[in-house]
Amino acid sequence: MLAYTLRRIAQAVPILLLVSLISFGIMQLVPGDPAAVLAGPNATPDELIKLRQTLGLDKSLLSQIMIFYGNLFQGDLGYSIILGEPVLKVVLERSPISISLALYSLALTVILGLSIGVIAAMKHNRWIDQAAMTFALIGVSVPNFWLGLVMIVLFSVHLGWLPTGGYVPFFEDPAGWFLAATMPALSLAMMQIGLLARLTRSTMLEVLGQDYIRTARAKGASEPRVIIKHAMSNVLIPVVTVLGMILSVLLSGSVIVETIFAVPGIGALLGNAILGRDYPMIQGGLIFVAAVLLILNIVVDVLYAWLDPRVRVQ
Amino acid sequence: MSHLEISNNPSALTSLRRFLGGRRVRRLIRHRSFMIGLWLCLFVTAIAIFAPIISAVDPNKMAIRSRFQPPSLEFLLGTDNLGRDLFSRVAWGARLSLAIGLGVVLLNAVFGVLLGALAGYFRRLDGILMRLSDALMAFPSVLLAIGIAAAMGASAMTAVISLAVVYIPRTARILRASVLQVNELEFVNAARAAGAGDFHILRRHILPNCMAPLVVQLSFVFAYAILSEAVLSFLGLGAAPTDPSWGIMISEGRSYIREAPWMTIIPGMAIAITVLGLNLLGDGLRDVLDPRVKMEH
Amino acid sequence: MQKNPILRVEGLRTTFTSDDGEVVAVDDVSFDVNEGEIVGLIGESGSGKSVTALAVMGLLPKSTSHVTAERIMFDGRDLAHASERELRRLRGGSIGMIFQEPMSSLNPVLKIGDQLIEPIRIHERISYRAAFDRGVELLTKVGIPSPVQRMNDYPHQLSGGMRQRVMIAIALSCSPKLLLADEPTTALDVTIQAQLLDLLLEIQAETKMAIVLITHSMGVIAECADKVVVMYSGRIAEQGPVTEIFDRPGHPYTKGLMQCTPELTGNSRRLTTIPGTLPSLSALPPGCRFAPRCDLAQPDCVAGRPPMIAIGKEHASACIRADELVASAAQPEGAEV
Amino acid sequence: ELCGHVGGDLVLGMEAKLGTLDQHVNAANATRNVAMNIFETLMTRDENMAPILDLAESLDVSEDKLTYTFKLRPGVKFHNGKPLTSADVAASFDRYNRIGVDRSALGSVDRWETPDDATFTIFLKEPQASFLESISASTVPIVIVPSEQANAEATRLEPIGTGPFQLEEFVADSHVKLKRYEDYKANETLDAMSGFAGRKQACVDTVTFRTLAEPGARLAALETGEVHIVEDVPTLSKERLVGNEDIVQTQLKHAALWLNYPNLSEPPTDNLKIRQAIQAAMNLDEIMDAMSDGSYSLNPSFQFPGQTYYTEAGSQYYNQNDPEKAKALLKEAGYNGEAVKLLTTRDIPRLYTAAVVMSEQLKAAGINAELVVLDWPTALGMSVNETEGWNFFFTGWITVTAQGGAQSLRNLADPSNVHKPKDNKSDAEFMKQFQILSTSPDLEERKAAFAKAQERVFEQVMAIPFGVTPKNQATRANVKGYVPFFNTRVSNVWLAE
Amino acid sequence: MSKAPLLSVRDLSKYFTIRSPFRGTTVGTVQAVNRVSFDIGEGETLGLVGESGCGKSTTGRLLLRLIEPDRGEVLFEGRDLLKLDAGELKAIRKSIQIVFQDPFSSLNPRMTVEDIITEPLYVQGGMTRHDMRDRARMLLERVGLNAAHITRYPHEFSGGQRQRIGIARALAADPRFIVCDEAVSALDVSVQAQVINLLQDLQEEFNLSYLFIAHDLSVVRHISDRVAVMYLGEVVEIAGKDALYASPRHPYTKALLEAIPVAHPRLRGKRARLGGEVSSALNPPPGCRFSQRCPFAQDVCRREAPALRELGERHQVACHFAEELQAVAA
Ligand SMILES: Nc1ncnc2c1ncn2[C@@H]1O[C@H](COP(=O)(O)OP(=O)(O)OP(=O)(O)O)[C@@H](O)[C@H]1O
Ligand SMILES: Nc1ncnc2c1ncn2[C@@H]1O[C@H](COP(=O)(O)OP(=O)(O)OP(=O)(O)O)[C@@H](O)[C@H]1O
Ligand SMILES: [Mg+2]
Ligand SMILES: [Mg+2]
Repeated sequence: MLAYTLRRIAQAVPILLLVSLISFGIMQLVPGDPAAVLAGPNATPDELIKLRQTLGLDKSLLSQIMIFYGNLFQGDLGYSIILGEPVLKVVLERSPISISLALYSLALTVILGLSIGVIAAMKHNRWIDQAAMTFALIGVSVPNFWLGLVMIVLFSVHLGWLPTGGYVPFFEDPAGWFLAATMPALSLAMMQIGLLARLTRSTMLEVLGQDYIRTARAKGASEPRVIIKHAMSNVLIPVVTVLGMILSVLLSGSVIVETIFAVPGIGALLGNAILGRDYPMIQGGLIFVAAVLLILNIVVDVLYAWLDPRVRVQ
Repeated sequence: MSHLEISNNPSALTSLRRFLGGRRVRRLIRHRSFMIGLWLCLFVTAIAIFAPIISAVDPNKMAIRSRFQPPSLEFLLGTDNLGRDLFSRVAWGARLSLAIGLGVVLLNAVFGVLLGALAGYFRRLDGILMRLSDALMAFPSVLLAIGIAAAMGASAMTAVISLAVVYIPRTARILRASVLQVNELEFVNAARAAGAGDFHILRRHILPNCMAPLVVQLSFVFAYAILSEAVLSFLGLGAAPTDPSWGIMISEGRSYIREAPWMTIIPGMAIAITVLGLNLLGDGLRDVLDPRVKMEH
Repeated sequence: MQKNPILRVEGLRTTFTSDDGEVVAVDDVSFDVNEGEIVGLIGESGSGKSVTALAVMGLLPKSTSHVTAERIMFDGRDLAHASERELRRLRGGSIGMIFQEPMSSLNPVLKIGDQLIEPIRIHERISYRAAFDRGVELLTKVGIPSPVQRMNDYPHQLSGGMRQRVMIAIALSCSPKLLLADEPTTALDVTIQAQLLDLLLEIQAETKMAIVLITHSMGVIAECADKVVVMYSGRIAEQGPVTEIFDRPGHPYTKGLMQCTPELTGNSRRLTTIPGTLPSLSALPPGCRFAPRCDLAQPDCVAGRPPMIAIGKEHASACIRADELVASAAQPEGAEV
Repeated sequence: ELCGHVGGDLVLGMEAKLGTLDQHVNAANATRNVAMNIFETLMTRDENMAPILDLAESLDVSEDKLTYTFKLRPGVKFHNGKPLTSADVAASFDRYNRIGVDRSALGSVDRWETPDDATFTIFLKEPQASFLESISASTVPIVIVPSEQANAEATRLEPIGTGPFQLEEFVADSHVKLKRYEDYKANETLDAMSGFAGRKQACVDTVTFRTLAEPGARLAALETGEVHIVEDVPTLSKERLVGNEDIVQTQLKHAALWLNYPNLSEPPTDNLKIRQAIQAAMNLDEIMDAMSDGSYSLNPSFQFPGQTYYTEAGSQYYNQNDPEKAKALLKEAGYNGEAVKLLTTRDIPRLYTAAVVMSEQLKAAGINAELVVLDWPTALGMSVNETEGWNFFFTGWITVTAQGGAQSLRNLADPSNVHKPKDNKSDAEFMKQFQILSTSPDLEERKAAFAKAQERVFEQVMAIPFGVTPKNQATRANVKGYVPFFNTRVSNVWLAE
Repeated sequence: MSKAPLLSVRDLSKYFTIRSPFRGTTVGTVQAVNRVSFDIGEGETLGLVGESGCGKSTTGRLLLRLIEPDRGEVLFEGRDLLKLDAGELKAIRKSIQIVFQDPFSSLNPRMTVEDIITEPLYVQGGMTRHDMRDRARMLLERVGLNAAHITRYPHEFSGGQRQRIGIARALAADPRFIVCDEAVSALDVSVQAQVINLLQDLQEEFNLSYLFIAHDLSVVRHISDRVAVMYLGEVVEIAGKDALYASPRHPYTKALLEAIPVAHPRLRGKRARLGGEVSSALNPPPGCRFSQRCPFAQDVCRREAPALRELGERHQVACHFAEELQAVAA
C-alpha cells in the first residue's frame, strides 16, 4: 500500500509540471495586463509603463518562467500582484475554505446521492424510483449558479432561514459555518447528487442481478441483510472510484458558487485572479489546486484499494 | 419480418438502423424517457431553427418604455431591463446554445476520437497522451475554461474552444477505454488473421464498435457544454453579447431577481429543459447502446 | 430405495416480461424427487432448467417474472403458496443450492469464511466461534487443504475448483434434505469436474439427501443420476429412470441428444444431428415444440400439445409416437435415421 | 457629540471586490471605500470637493508660488503607535513619486524638504495654479504612511495609517474588518467631517466591509439585517424598499459621469464629420434611462452641476437625438458602412447597457455599429494601448469629475490622450485652453478656459458625456450619521440601539 | 508419411510478464507456451487438448502470429512464418485461418454477413466487389446457410449459425490450414454435431488441415487424426488418436481420459481420480510440471523436466517413466 501510494505521488510530479506549463502558456496569451487593472481607467500610459516595471511584468517571457520555476523549487510561489501578498500564504488561507465547502458538499452528495440511489434501486420501477430519478435528473440539468440565485431569494429573503452568503470559519462558530455553508454546498452538490444517485441506482441494480446476490438469497438471507451486507459493499467500490472526480468538480465548480455566495474560497480567488490578470496568483494557485486534486485522487485510490480485496490482497 | 421491410427501403432510417442495429432502434423507440428527451430536444431544436419566424420581434429590439414587463399575452415571457422581448431572446438563445453545444460536440467527436483511438490502439502513444490528458484533467474544469476564454477573448468561438479543451480529454479517455475493450474482441483478431492493417482494423472494426459509448458521451458533453457555456456567459466570458445567450440573460437578470424574477427564471428554465432533454436522450442511449455503468463529467 | 417424494412439483409455469412481451419460459412442468434420489434435469441451453430450479427456490426476480404452480410440495409444505418468510427459512436450511459459475456466485468482497458460515448463522442460533468451527469442518469435508487459513481468504485467491468446493460447502452447511445443483461442474476443467462429481456422490451417499442435478451433459447423467427429466423449450419432453432413458429413449429429442454426442468408442465418420435450433420463446411453434426439428413429425404433432404418455414404469414421454420409438429401440443400436 | 452611541459592529455590503489596500497604486473605488477610513492625507477634498488641509495644520505659499510649506498637526500617531513626522510625509511622497498611479500630480515638483519634524516643504519648478487641486485629488490620493514603508513595492504596502480606523483583518473576496484606533487624534479645526477631512470619530467598535458582489444577495442581506449599509441600490429595488420601515434610503445626487470617447486614429471615427454624425444620432435620455433604470440626470458638461467649473458650453451638441442630421452628415462624410466598433465590458453592466443602446441608435441612423465586448482588463488595456480595433470606449468618471476641471479634462490632453489623436497630439485649440486651465492663477480665467475647452471637446467630438447617475444607497433604520459621499466614510456613523 | 508436413512447429515459446496493476511490480512470468513442437500434415487434423489455461489458445494464436512468439519456428510449407516481413506475412495469411470459440465476439456486430465473409478477400485485394459477393454467397450456401441472408447482421443469427459464418469467413481466402480454437465448445450438443460434420465435410472437400483445439475429449477423438495433450504450457504427449485413447503413456493423459464421464449408466464404477487443483502457469515448478499432481512422481520428476521423446511409431511422450507406466497398465 505504501509503495503504491509513493508511486502515485511520484507520478503526480510530471503532471504538475505539465499543469504549470499549460497554465503559464494560457496566461501568456491573455491580453490585458494587471497594471491596467490596478491603475484604473485614468492612468496615463507612462504611468502604466512604470507600474508594469515595478510589478516585474516587463521582463521577457523566458525570464519570467525561469524566475517562476526558480522560486517554485524553493517552495516560493511568488507574490500576488493584486493582493500584494505571497501566493502561497493566500492560497493556504483560502483553500481550507473551499476544501471544507467541497467536503461538506461531498458529504451531502454521498449521503443524499447514495440513499436516493439505493432507495430507487430497491423500489425499482415503482413510483418512488421514478420520483427519485426525476429528482436526480433535474439535479443534473439545472445550472448551479441559477439554483444558487433562486435559493438566495427563497431561503434568505422569503423564508429568512439561511444567510445570503459569506463565510464563517468553522472553528470559530460551527453552527454559523453550517448555516452559511449550506446553500453554497447544496447548490454545488445538486448536480453531483443527481449523478451519484443515478450511478448508485444503476450499480445497485447491476449488483442485485449478480450471481452472488442470488447465492445470498439462496442461503435464506433476509432482504436488508442482502442489501446491506452483500450488495452495499460491492456498490461502494464504483462509487468510491468516482469520488475523486466528484471532488474535482466540486472544487472547480466553486468558482461561480463562491462568487455568488461571497465565499472567499480558492475558486473565487483564482477566478478573480484570472480576470484581474494576476499571473503569479493564477500560476501558483492552479498548481496548488492541481496538487490538492491529485492528492485527493490518490487518497481515493487508496481508499478504493482498501475497499476492494481483489486489489488489496495481492 | 421487420428486418426485411426496412431493408427494402433504403431510407435514412436504414442507415440509422445500420448504425444502431434494428433491435436497438426499436428498443429506443420504446424507451419512454429517451422519447421524452428526444421530443424535448426536437422541441428546442425547432425553436432554434425557427427562431426568426416564431419570434415576432428582433431579440435586440429595445423598448425602454415597456421594460420589466412580466409575462403576459403581449409579451409571452415578459421583457427585460431594456424592454427586449424575452421570448425572442430565449428563442434566439436556443440557436446560440445549441450551436455552441454542437461545436463542442463536433470538436470532441473529432479530437476525442483521434486521441482516444491513438492512445488505445497504439500503446506506445498511450503514455504521453494519457499524461497530457491527466494534466488537463487536473485543472479544475471551470478554471481551465475561464483561463482559455480569458486568453482568447470572449466570443462564441472561444466558448466552443475552451469547452472543447475541457471535455476532449474526458471523451478521449472514454474512447480509449472502449478501444482497449473492443481490441480484445475476437473479430479484431479475425481481421488481423486475414491480414488487415492497423488503419483498416481501426476504421472497420474498432471505431464502429466504440460508437455507442461515444454517442452516449457526446450527448452528455452536449448537455455539459450548454451548462458550462452558461457559466462562462454568466461570468462575461461566453458568447458575444449581441447574440442573446441564456447565460448572459441570467447574468443580466440577476440584478433584478427580486423585482423581475422572470428575467432570470426563464433563461434558467430554458437551459434546464434543454439539458434535461439531452440527459434523457443520453440516458436512453446508454441504456440501449451502452449498458455499462459509467459516470460522466 | 423408498418412494417417498421429498419434492413434488406440479404444473409449474413461469413467465417473464421482456422486450418482446410476455414469454413462457417454463410451461406446465411436473416431476417428483424422492428422498435420497438424484434426479438429473437435462436439456440444452435455454430449455428452462435453471428457471425451474429457481422457481422452486422462489428466487426468480419478482419484478420481471411470474411463477404459478398447482403445487410445489416440499417436505409437507406447499412452496408455491408459502410466504416469503417461510421460503427464507427453508432456503439455505432444508434446501441448498449450488450455482453454475463458481467465479461469480461468491461475493468478491467478503471472506470465504463469512460467506460459508452465513447460512449457519442465519438458520441456527449458534455462536460465531461454533459456526466458524463448523465452517472449517465443512471445508475439510469438501477437501480443501489448510481450511483455517482459507476461511480468511477472499474468493479471488482461490482457484475455480476450490471456489466451487466452497459453494458446495455452503449449500451443505445446514445439512439440507434437498440439494439443487445447477450445472455445478460445467465451468470447470474435466479432471476437476470429475473430482467434484465424485465428491457430491460421496456426500450424497453419506447424508442421503436428494439432489436435483441440472446439466446438459448426457455423460454426467449417465454417471450420477437415478432418474432423468429431459426438458425441451420449457416443457418436459420425457422423464424416467436413467437406465430406461438410455436404453429405450421415448422421445426423439432424447434420442437425438444421445446420438449426436460423439462417442468415445464409436468410430462413425459422421455424427447424427438434430437439424435446426431451439425455437425462440417469443416465436414458439404450435403443438409439439420439437416437431419442426423432428424427422418423425407428422401432421398430428402440430395439432396440439402432446400429452405425457406413460411408456414404462415411471417412464413417460411427451411424444405421440413414443411407443413406436420405444419399440424401435429394441432393434440393434447404431441404426441411423 | 458626534456619536449618539458608541460600540457595535457596522457591516457594509460592498459591490466590488477589492484586491489591495495599497492606496498609492490603486485607483479602484472599492479600495478607496475602505482605505480612506484607514489613511489620511496631507491635504484632501472637502464635502464640496474643494481642497482642504487634513494632516497639515497650516499651509504657507510663497509669493512666487513656488514654495509650499505645510505644518503638521501635532499629536498624530500611526496605528503602530509611531508619531507622525515630516519624514513620514516625505517618505510617502517619495513612494508615490516612485510608483504612485497619478504621478503627474507631482509633475511640476522640484523637490521636497523636511526642515523639522513638523514641517514639510515642497518646491515647484514653476508655478502651477492647480497644484493644490492635484495633490489633494482623491482619485489616487497621496496617503501618508510610516517612513519605513517608503520602499514597499507596489501592492505590498502594509496598511498602517493615521485614520480613525485601523485594519483588523483583510480577507480578499470576503471582507475587510476595521476596528477603532484608540489613539486617534482627530482634526479639531472643523466641527464635523467634511469630505475626507474634518473631525472624525470611530463610533462603532468595528466595521466590516463585506463583499457582496451579487446584487440580489447584497440587497437581501440588507433586508435580512445581515448588513447595515449597502451601496448601489438598483432603481427598481428603491421603489420596493420605500415601504420598508427598517430601511432608510440615501442618495448622493451627482456621483458618476458616464461617457465614451472616440478613437481618432481608427477609421471611420478619424473623420470629424462622422463623429459629429454619431453625436447627432445619439439619444442620451434613452441611454441614461436604460443604463440606470431611470435614475439619472442629463448633464451637458464634464463637471457636475454646482461644481465650480460647471458650464453648459457646447450643449447645443449634446443630446441632439437627430438621426436625420446624422444621416446628412454621414452623406457629407461619404460614409459607406464602415463598422463603428463600440468597445465595452460586461463587467460593468451600465457600460455594457450604454453600448448596447447606443449601437441600436446608431443602427437606426444608418451607422454600422458593432459591439466589441471584452472583460474589463482587456477592454481597458485595449483602449490604452491600441489604436486599432475600436472606435468608442465606454467608461465612467466617478471621482475624476468630482476632482474639478483640470483633472477631468486631463485625459483628453497631452500626453494622456485617451482619444488617440494623430501623433498623440491633442487638438491645438483645446490644448491652449487646457494650458490656461492648469496654470492660470486666476479662477475666472480658468473657468473661461474650461468652458472653451469643453466646447471644443463637443465640437471636435473628443468625448461624449451621457449624463450623471446618483449614488443610491440604503441603510438600516438604526444607522445614524451616515452621509453618502463619493467614497464610503464610516467615521461618525453610529448604531442606535 | 515421408512427405514434409504442411506445418511444422519447433520449440515454440511464449512467456507473458504479469505486472501487478496495484504495485506495478512484476509478479512473475506465465510460461504460457514452452518449447512446443509438433507437425501437421496435409489434410490432417491435430487435436489439441488440455485444461483451461494450459496454453492451447496461445499456441493457436502464435501459429498465426496474432501474438508474437518469443522463440521457435513455425514452418509453413517450409517457410518460417516468424521471419516474414509484413508484406509476405499478409500474403501467407490467406492460407492460414482461424475459427474462434465465441460465436458472439468473433463477428463484428456492425458489419453485414457479406462484409464479414469477404473481409479477407477485401484485405488481400485483387477481386471485384461483384466477385467477392458471389463468393460470399457460395460460401454461405456451402456452410449451410441461406445465401439470401447475406445482408443480415450477426445478431439475427443463432449461435450455431454464427459459427458457420465464422467458418465461411475462414474459408473465404482458400486457406490450406485452419486453427479451430474451441470452435464447437460453446454450442449446444445438437448444434455442435452439425458443425463438426460441416468441418469434416469441408476438410474432405478442400483438403484442409486443422489444428483442432478443444477440451471435450470425445469431440477431439471424433474429429482428429492425431492428438496432442498439453499441460501447463508444454506438450506432454502426442500420438495417433487410437493409440492415445487406447494406451495413454503419460499419467496426465491417463487421468484426463479417466475423467470422461461414462457413456451409459450401466458402465458406472469407481475410478481413480486425479487429485489436486490445476496449477497455475505462473511461475511453474522446476522439473516436470505435472509432478505436483502426479501419483507416480519421483524425486527426479521434481528436479528434471522430461523432454518430449519418441516412444513407438509417431507416439511422443514427455515423461521420465513412460515405459514403466505402460508396463504397470498392462
Ligand atoms: N430473468 C429472466 N428474464 C427473462 N427471461 C429469462 C430470465 N431468466 C431466464 N429467462 C429465459 O428463460 C429461458 C430458460 O432459461 P434457463 O436459464 O432456465 O435455461 P437453462 O436451461 O438453464 O439454460 P442453460 O443451460 O443455458 O443454463 C431462456 O430462454 C431465458 O432466456
Ligand atoms: N495476453 C496475455 N497476457 C498475459 N497472460 C496471458 C495472455 N494470454 C494468455 N495468458 C496466459 O497464458 C496461459 C495460457 O492461456 P491460453 O488462453 O492459451 O490457455 P487455453 O489453454 O486456451 O485455456 P482455455 O481452455 O481457458 O481457453 C494462461 O495462464 C493465461 O492466463
Ligand atoms: Mg441454466
Ligand atoms: Mg483458449
